[in-house]
Amino acid sequence: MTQFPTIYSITESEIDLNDLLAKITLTSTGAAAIFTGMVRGVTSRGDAHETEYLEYESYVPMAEEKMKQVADEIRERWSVVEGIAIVQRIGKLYPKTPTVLIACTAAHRDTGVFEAARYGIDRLKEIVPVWKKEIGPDGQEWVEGDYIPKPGE
Amino acid sequence: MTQFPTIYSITESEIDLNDLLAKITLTSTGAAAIFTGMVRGVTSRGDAHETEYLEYESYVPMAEEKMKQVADEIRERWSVVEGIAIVQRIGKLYPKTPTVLIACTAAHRDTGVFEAARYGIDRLKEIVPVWKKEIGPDGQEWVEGDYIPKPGE
Amino acid sequence: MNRIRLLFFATIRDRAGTKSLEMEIPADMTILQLKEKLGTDYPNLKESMKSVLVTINREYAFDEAVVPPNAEIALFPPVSGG
Amino acid sequence: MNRIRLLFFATIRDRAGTKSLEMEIPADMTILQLKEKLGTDYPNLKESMKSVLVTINREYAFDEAVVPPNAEIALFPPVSGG
Repeated sequence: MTQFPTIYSITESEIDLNDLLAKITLTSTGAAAIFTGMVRGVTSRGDAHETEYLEYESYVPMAEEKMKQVADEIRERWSVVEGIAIVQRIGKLYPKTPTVLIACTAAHRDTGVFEAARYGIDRLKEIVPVWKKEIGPDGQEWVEGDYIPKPGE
Repeated sequence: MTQFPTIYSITESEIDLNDLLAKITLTSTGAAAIFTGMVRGVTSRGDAHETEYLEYESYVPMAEEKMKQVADEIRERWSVVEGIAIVQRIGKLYPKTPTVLIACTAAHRDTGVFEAARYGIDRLKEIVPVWKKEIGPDGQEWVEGDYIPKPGE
Repeated sequence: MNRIRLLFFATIRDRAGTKSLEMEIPADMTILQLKEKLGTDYPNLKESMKSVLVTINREYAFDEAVVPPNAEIALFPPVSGG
Repeated sequence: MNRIRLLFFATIRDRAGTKSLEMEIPADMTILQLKEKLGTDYPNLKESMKSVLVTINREYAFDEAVVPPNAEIALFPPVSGG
């Protein structure tokens, strides 16, 4: 049986979508769903504001373990998923820069690959220890998360 | 008001995800959902078989008009979508090669961007005039579509 | 008579043995009549005309549509891109 | 007594004024007791201890858990990555 590739990392380098996609594409793969998040320079929802840049930090070894856990959870729920890539970029990141990527591949597009990627980004934002500070024209502020992990998470 | 970018093309060149994503990322963009399809070398579902390569052809000017129509349909249904890229690669394409990309960007991930990308690939496979011939160890065969467009599509 | 241009793709092109044709047709000819004529003139295409998709000037067209002058008519099987 | 290593992140680090600390604690100390001790020893942290997340050796831990010897304990606010 083919070993399905799982990539998970915290990085200070640019997120290369072409490279990551190639790494999780097997000869049996026909579809990939990829989510990326970027730094918004302008936010309109909620407290509308401008952002000069975000400063990301992480508890790196735990973050990578939790990314692995997110990948394991995806595989438990969508056994058709072949490759998984989960990458969070940290450091000083400016508007329009991709900061995070979740990609899942499968043989076909209609067996859960979109849902798997969606689940991945939702879980990353719940349990992977990464924080961002927002620097804007009015000063700097930590972005507040709101998820409290449950025992075993 | 910002003009939202819409990219649609039939191409014989490699699909560059990094480049396409950058082109549909605005300063208000915080999320992108991207779908890519690849050539499978091995197919297990249905009539299991191996593929040496696929030969894609297109009725190019109509295909680009229909891709534009898919983008318009996405914007009608998900007004939060900011940028849209729809690219179909044609020619002789080998296993593991990305052949098609649909990407949609928005300010946030929870307002339909995944559904918009999913809709885009489903519609492309219904109305955009592209065909593929499969070349395998047992000869060559056109892949049969099954969607019959309705008046006005 | 109207002059039209015909384009064939995929299986239809293989059976027609050509990518395109110029043709003179009566001014009031419908798509259904055009398909019947093609099935008669090109026996290889007869079977394909039952399930073929047709476009007039790059929009999907149906049996009752009348072919306009100088139309670009394409005939092809259901699409299979992606 | 147990020797442990404490790591602080984001707002908690800002308030603690340091990224990490080494500390000796009683062998049967729970997370709740550790948070109380930190709130007393570092008054800047007192308010944060109500909503802080705690991990023991890189797994989320809760008030009743006993801190094991040589533990790596991290304290941080709810995560906000992505």
